[in-house]
Amino acid sequence: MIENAYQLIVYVLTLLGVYEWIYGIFQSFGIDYVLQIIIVFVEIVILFAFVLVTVMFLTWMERKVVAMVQSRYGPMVTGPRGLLQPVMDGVKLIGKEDIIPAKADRWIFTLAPFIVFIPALLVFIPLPFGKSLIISDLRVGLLYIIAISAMSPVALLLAGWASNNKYSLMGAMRAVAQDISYTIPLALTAIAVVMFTGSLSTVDIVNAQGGTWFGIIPKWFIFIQPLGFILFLIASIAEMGRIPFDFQESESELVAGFFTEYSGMKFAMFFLAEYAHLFAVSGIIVTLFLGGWEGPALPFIPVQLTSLVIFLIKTYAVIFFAMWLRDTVPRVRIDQLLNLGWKIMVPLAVLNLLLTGFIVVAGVI
Amino acid sequence: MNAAEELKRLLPNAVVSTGIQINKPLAVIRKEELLKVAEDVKEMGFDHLSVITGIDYTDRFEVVYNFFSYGKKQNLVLKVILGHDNPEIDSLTTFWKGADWLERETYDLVGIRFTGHPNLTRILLPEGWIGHPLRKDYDMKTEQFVMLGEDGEDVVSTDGSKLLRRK
Amino acid sequence: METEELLLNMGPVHPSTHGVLRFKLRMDGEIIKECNIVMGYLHRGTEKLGEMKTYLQFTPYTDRLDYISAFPNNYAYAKAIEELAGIEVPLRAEYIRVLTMELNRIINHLVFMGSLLMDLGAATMIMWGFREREKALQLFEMLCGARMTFNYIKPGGVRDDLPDGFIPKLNEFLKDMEKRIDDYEQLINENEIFLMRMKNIGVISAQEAINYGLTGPALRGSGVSYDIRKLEPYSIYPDLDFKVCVQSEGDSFARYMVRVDEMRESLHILRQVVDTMPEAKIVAQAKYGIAPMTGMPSAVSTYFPRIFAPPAGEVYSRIEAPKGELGFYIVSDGTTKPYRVKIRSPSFCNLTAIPRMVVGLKIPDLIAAFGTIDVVLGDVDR
Amino acid sequence: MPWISKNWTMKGIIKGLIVTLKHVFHIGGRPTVTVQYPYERMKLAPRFRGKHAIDEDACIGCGICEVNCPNSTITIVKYNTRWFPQFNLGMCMFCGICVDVCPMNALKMTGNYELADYTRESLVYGPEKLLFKKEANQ
Repeated sequence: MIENAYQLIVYVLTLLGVYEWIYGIFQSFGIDYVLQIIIVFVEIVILFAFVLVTVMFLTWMERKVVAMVQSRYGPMVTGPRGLLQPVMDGVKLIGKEDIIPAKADRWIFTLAPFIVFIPALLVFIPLPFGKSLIISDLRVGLLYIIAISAMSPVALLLAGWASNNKYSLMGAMRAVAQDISYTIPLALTAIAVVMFTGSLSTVDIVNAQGGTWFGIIPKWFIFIQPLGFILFLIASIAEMGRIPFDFQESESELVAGFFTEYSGMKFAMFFLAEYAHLFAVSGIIVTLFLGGWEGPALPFIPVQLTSLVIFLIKTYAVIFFAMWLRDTVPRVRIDQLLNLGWKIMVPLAVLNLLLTGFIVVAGVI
Repeated sequence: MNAAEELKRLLPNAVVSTGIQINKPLAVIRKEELLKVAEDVKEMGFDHLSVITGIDYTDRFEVVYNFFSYGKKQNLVLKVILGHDNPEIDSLTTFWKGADWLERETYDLVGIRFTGHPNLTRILLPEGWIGHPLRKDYDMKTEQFVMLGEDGEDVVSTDGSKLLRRK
Repeated sequence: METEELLLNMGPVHPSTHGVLRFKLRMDGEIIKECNIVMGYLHRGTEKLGEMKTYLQFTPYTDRLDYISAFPNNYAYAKAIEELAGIEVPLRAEYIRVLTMELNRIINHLVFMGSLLMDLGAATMIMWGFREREKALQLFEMLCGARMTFNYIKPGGVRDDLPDGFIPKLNEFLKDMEKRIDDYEQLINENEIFLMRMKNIGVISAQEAINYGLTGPALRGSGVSYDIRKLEPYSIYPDLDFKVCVQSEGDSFARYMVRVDEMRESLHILRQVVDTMPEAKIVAQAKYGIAPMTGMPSAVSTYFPRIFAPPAGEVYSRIEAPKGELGFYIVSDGTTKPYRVKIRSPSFCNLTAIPRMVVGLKIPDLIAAFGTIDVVLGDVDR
Repeated sequence: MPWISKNWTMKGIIKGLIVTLKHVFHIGGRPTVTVQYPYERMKLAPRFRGKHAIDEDACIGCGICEVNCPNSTITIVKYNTRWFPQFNLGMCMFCGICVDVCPMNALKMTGNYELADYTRESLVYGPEKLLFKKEANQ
């Protein structure tokens, strides 16, 4: 039984008939743990490459969706339908001068973009991209995800503070207030899901959603937990910091929020983190409520591949929704957002938890 | 009887003369009585102060107030004639809040001082600008440069040698 | 705990100040304690230029005051001179003038809606608005050869007659526009977030609005049924059937709704103008500046010499521009150049109320209130 | 929370989402309208006010355009024994007054609007760049 990506790599190598040979070489030197490290390293490289490509694709997709809504074409010149535009953007950003404001805190200012980026990458570790396509199936996977995403406000605060700019500081303050007030409903609704599965492991959650009722309706948690889904969706859009909840940037009020002073590669890091986060959060929504990679299996095609495709389709559907919403609604005001979070979302999440408790105890489903 | 004549009936001392300025009743009033006239004008229902214009006639200044009444749907033009040296006139900000910026603009561009104005500073030009541009004797030959000072406020000088782009 | 007031400089270069306006804000956290407006970054001395150019030469400069809606500027200046010199304008010219001005009102309100919603974070509307604006700009290009700075309405008439194929294209635009306004209203009018941001924000009562000298949609949003087109009818407005759009709440949303309604009303006016437009009697192209040589007034402009000096006098003439009351105070001393040109620009006077409106609100509210006042910095700074 | 009790359906937002979705799929006459500028161009109106052109035969070099230009864009210069206007397009605001006032109808404005350049000097367009012959043009 293949359980995670490590074992999958080993399995693929075995199929190719080279694993025994490579393993033999390493064993003859008595350093077979090095092979393990190398394979883990390969995994990380693949994940990193995947995230980078996804982020590039997402920036392109965002532009295209915005353009379609606005009766435009969007990027069309570089590459087919402008597909290479993100590459050009990257090249441009690398070529930009890296400006550090004279009165900024140099060290923290430089460090902040990396601190932003690392949690965005770490979130991917317990995320099941497909059957057995998971870096590590942590037993506390969901807790890990929520804990890691709760780290990002620290980095935003560092960035805002170190910039020594009033707009940056206000943006950072807003980001922190927002993240804290929305992590709570996020966690509470996630717990409601966990009450069904009895496990925090993401793989278990996905497996619990396999199969159908009456042969038609898939056993996704969205059908058991509609309120929970809506709350989680709203909370995660707020967590991602996208319109209608993009207070960290809110360009018409705070110029660019906490990354007002950043330029060049550091700016690109924030950008990267933002879109990686978007993908990760959408993936979590899919995992928790939309059945993850569960779906029809096709004959003759490895289940890993079909499940990956199904997962990506679902995730991109959620991402499309986020982009679509962004093009439709204006921004909420910061105090209204906090009111919404504390006065509506948290009580509703608790209510949801209570209802779920009744259902679980009654054993209806 | 138009509004200007009514005003003359109410305050015969304040109104110097009345007339018509292309469809609009015009009253020329004495500078000292402006506040009293303004009070009466406001009571007559002229609630909208359209515009304040300062005109430099090289020998005298004229300040023209255009009023409109939403209730009566009437116009009224008030004109005050000031001496050319040190032109000063009472501010109407207590009656019409909208007069605030219009008076500041008149002060800025024509150089008429409005006594009693809460914040009579330049509005379109930076503080420290030399001369009032809409005066006929304004020196248009001298170039003036605005630079950002140490404390973030504008600094005006006639010396442009410190500017980056200078031929 | 020791707290400190925050001094925040919004602008002169800021995404939502619509140009180069600077708010000096004294803030308590996110709440505005005091708002000072610093302007003049776009001051070009238009009034001084007016004193140095001849009457004809000054028309293109008026285009550059409120560059979003330049036709009303042209017209206000032309009307002032016509009143000063007692010039009769051909009827067809008046129809063309009203046509251009109402079309421009629609454009102005489109840009208003777009920029307001962009400031609120919904970037879609500005693109949709510009999509329709582009069609109108193409109409303007057909009409006078320029897209934003027209120099078309001149004292005594207009520069040129309507080109061939203009009316069918205009009709197409009008038909299209009706549907588009439905789209806009569906997109945003009932949007809960939008209502939350706009209702009860930047409230100003009718009494105060009048006292502060607000005009145009900003005043009509406070419930004062006032429109110079009705109160002091000019051009052919007395013959047209239209109503004054008024909302009573006086908040940002009321000001927004006034403008949306006005767009529909302008479409209504445009349809009437197209239907009742008098035919050109004199088809010969008597071009504007050549009038002294041909000596013949045309269908769209009266006889008007190249060197023109109106009689000495003073005039204050005002019109209802899309943003409010636009007035020109012109003093003539009988020479070819005006002695004094004073421009009463609606943006400048409407901006007066902003510091009063926003005290106690937050930065996002300042942006909403400022957006609904709808200023153009070219008009504020002149 | 009176607000949420009134608005919990989020009807307005859903309405907006429908309109934007209609635009995404071009339903009901909502096409893409962008013109890919350098590759395709819009048709200009015949009255478009772009770069000037001087009719070589008609121009008498009288200088009326020079006098009437609001921005002093025009100077009359000598070119091939005759006098013609020279335009400093860096100062021109394309108002068209010079065309209006020309007593000989010698000036016209073409549809050339791509006039960006690297130096101020190269924006001065002398008669050698602006002259045209009416016969040759027709």
